[in-house]
Amino acid sequence: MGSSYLLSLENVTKSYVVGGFYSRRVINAVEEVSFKLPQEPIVTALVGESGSGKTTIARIILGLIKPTSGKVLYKGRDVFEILKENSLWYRKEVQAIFQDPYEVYNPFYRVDRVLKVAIKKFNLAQDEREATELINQALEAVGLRPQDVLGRYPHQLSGGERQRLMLARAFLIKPRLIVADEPVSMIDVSLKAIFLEHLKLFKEKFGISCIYITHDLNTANYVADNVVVLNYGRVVEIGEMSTIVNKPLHPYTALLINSILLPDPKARSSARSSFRVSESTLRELRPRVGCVYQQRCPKAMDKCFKERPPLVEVQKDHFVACFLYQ
Amino acid sequence: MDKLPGRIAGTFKYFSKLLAGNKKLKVGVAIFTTIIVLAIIEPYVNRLRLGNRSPDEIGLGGSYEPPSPRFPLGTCPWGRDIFGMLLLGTRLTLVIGLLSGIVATAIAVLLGFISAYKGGLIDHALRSFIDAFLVIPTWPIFVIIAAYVKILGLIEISLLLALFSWGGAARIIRAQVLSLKEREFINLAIVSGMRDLEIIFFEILPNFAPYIIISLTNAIMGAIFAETGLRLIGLGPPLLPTLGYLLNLTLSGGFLTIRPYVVAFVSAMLILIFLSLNLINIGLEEEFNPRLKKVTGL
Amino acid sequence: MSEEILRVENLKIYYKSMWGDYRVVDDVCLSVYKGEIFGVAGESGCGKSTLVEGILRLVKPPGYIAGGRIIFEGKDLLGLSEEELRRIRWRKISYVPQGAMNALNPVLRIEEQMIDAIIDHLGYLPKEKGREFAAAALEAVGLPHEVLKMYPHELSGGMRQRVIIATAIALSPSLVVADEPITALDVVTTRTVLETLAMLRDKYGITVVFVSHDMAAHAELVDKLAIMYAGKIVEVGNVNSVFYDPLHPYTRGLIEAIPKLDKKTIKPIPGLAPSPLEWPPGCRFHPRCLFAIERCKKELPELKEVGSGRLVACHLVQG
Amino acid sequence: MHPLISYAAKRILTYLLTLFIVVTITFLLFRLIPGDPISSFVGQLQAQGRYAEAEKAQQIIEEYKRMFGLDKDLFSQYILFLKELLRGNLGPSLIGFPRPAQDLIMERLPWTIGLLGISAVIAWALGLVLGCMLGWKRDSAYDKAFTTASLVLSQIPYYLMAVILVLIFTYYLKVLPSGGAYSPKLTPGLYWEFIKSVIEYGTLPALSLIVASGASWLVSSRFLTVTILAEDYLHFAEAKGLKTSRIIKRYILRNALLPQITGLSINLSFMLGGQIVLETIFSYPGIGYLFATAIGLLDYNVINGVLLLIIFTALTANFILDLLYPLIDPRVRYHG
Repeated sequence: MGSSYLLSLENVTKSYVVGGFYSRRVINAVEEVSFKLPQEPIVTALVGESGSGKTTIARIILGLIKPTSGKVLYKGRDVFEILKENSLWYRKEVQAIFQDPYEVYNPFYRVDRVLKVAIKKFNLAQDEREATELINQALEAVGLRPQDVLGRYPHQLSGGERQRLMLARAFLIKPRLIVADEPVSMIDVSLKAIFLEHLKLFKEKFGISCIYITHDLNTANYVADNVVVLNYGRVVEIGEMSTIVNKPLHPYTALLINSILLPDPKARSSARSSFRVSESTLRELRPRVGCVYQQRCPKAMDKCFKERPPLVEVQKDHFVACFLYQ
Repeated sequence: MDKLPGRIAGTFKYFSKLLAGNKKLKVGVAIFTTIIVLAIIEPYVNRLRLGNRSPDEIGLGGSYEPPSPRFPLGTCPWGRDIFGMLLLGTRLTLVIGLLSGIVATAIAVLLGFISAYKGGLIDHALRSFIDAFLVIPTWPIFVIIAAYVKILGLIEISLLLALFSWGGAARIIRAQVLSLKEREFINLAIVSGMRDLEIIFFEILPNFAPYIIISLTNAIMGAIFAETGLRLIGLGPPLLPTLGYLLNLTLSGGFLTIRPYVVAFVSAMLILIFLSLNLINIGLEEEFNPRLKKVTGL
Repeated sequence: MSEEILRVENLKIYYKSMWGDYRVVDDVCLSVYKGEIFGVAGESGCGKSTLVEGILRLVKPPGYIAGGRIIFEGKDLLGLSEEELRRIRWRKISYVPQGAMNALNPVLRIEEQMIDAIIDHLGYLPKEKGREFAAAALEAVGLPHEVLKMYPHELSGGMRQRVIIATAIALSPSLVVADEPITALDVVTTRTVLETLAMLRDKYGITVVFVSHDMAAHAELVDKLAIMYAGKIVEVGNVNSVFYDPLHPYTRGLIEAIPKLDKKTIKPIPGLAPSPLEWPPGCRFHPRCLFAIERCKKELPELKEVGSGRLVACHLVQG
Repeated sequence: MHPLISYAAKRILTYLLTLFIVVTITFLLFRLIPGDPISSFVGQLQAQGRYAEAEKAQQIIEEYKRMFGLDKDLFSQYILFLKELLRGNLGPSLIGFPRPAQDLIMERLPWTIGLLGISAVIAWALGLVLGCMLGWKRDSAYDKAFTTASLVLSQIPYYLMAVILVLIFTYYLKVLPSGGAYSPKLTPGLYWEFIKSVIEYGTLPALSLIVASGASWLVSSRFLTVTILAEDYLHFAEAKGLKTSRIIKRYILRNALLPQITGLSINLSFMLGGQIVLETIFSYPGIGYLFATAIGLLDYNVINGVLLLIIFTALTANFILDLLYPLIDPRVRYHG
């Protein structure tokens, strides 16, 4: 069965039992999350603070953890079904770039291995010579010189080099979709820019879609076409990046955008005066009833403490979960 | 993937580099190797010295003979050759230690791996069992079994020791597998399409060698420790003159009064075995646990 | 111009290693004036954190201070005894460390960790009095006094960072040194912490030295900005002039590499940061510099004044 | 229900369940072991020339078996055993026949408690404090000397330590006695000369425990200290300009205490088992020595009694620590 969507999440929930010494309770790291990626190449940003469940979503899409309920469909088929039948095909189609560019390398092996394993597993080359050629091509494509990185152990490379090597790996595999979980949060400013440029290039040149996960709306705005805003495991707003940056609807999205630091000393005063955070509670517990954002929301109404607002389409392709817009 | 001979050579080079870098490891390996060599050449040395007679044969010499060229450490109350028995005891003690250490480590690796990798109910059951095993003093139970099951040979006592000493190692291995399992490179391996078994053998196991060696040395020490203790209270297989037996023999034979240095020699051999194994242990931990690195000082 | 509160002269901080000394901070000079927020920016490995640890003499072995002077309110900190130094720390200069998540002892209540510093500097005082002191400091950073009775793990990252800032100002020091106080914090929390730091100066007149790799945070907070590269300061100036008229090519690179909400172009800096074991000869930035001339490869440019309060170390900029 | 109560209830339940399982296992252990202790005991008596007639001996064996409850089936034996155990009755001993085993054990218990209790506490506290101090002064000459020595000492099994100490103090220096718990010339009582003698005779066994386990406490506590020294909160405490004494007391010792308390519970089970060898070496009249003697004479009830006592002590101590731990460590207390 074909589908008009590349990937769609339908009411995905992942709950964990957290065991304290004295008590146990269930929390939903991700709760009823639904969003869709179109077939055409696109970068979608998944934005949220720590505890928003964005990494959990990445892991569910990659098939690393199973959702408690709900479905993830890739080209119309359930991802966990595909993984059972033909996991290699799915792996070739959907790839990952992880946050920590050091942890992702097995310290026992030279860094080349991540490329070689990919070539071998996905049958990318017929023989050794072709493999070497592919590797060199991939490295050059991301601006690395083969002699600088090949044969090295992970600790001998800088964070930027290691993360670019991951880009080279993605280039090698040329998947249909890359799930990139905070890929630039641990590398330097000057290398961040290079990395982001490449993600854009992959989309334009090779038609690779990307789910870009971050807490930083600034870089998200730079690479992404669409954005999904998460708060405490729930989707609060979905829409086009430019629309949302210019006119955020959900108060939480507005707070995130207000929090962005502008690299412009002259814009300082205006930003400062418009920024207010109310912190009424000490321990930020995720609310079990009502809107997840009720505690910090300056516009919270009675209703917000009683019911979870559903995600509704307020304009074309612009969804928001807030009682202010129902 | 790398070719196998290359990998073995690489591993060898890796270990020699490791050895060169750590003083404790170097000293430990040196002492332990020397003791092993002693244990290996024991049959030849004793044959050379005593002909076809075993050093623990009763009536080899007179009772309480003083040291002489034939009996460098004198004889026991029953005329057995103490020097020869020291070498033989070292050999037997080491064999028991190694045998039971290897078996215990094998059990520990297997159970630790299954427990951590599979998780769930199996893990829960195994973990509770191991925890209870560590809290309950198992040594007296071991003593009772060893005392009542009289016909214990070398193999039997080693297996029995192994049965009682895999708990600690299993715990370490389980914890290590758990932490390795959470590492991001395992996720990358999964995303790269590697299978469960490939991941265990190519991603987890290579990072694991040091912990297996640490578990092994720990288990060896545990086994020798328990066996010697058992012999000291006069129990255990009477036909196996291990170092513990010899220590008991010299202590109960009154050597502390007449020739205390004989007791000192026997004790020293045991101490060297423990010390060298432990130096190897600490050295390895320092090299592989960055948090621990160099903090043991020295 | 107001009076100078801190002057660092030719400070050298090296790290001993098997392969020789890492020259992490190499001959750094800077001046901080009373009542200003002084920013230090640079990428990882440029030595900015080591520099501020050096200012408080908190460098741990194998690092050591190889030379220079740190003049604080007229006294050379490097010449003080341990006890004299202990008295100055916190009373005069406090420190907001990197990694706020772990800077508080997990097994002690916040109250105890705030009051102990007060007692060790002001002598014994009754429990109630100490608690009042601490509560006042917490209130100053916008935290309720209930926090006193809590343990660190009960607080969110941003709140811990503010508890630390509160502790830092409890004794009204004249200088607060903040080392990467916003790394690993969420956007919203970052904002709150920056607001709090700005308030220290605005409301209490405390001088702040603020170290961060995040140029946008500097744009948001500081008055004066120093850019570090490869163990040296390459540019100093008023924050507006640095952002609108960067003189050093590295500074320009840093600013152009930040994505902006309205502009969809960024320009990365080519190449990689060098290792402190072997800095490149000549200007340390020349291998990555698009404008490098022959002279840059041989001669290390001095930090020279090119206008009032404007310093730059580049052969291409004439004084 | 309050989380604390539900937690405690859960712990109590597991504790009781473990106890029950352990008691059952030890019971089975004894019944399933080959060999017949009564016959061999009577055989020993015969060898000494008593009950010379075989027929009479057989009669006596039957008599004893009834008395020990061995003539019934396994299950009834088990029920009987449990019933009597709950009443604190372990059954008659063979060594001290007809005295019950629990009397023999109670008679020896104070010696073990005194020896083990005092030396364990000294070793633990000394190791903790010295380890912290050395860690604080790490890389100094003191640290190098003491830590190296402790590293070596901690690896010497306590029984070898005992042998070495006896060699030195009893046979070379001839200053301390090494057998028994007090001078055989004295009758036990509460008078100075007797107490002095108890201390004198207890010094070497106590010292072997203190040196061996104290050294390993020292090494681990030094390691903890050095780890704590690298923590961010210590860096911050120093930046706060705290006095050194406060940093050591509130930031190092306080934090090192927690893992060392957990270590105590595992170590206790080890030390209890070790009592058997140690007391035997020193002929110290505690339960360990009693255990070794009873094993030699196949005295079931005594062996079983001592074993149960040791296991009970270890489990109970661990149980108490489990209950207390959340009160000591705030991180655990408030979690979840």
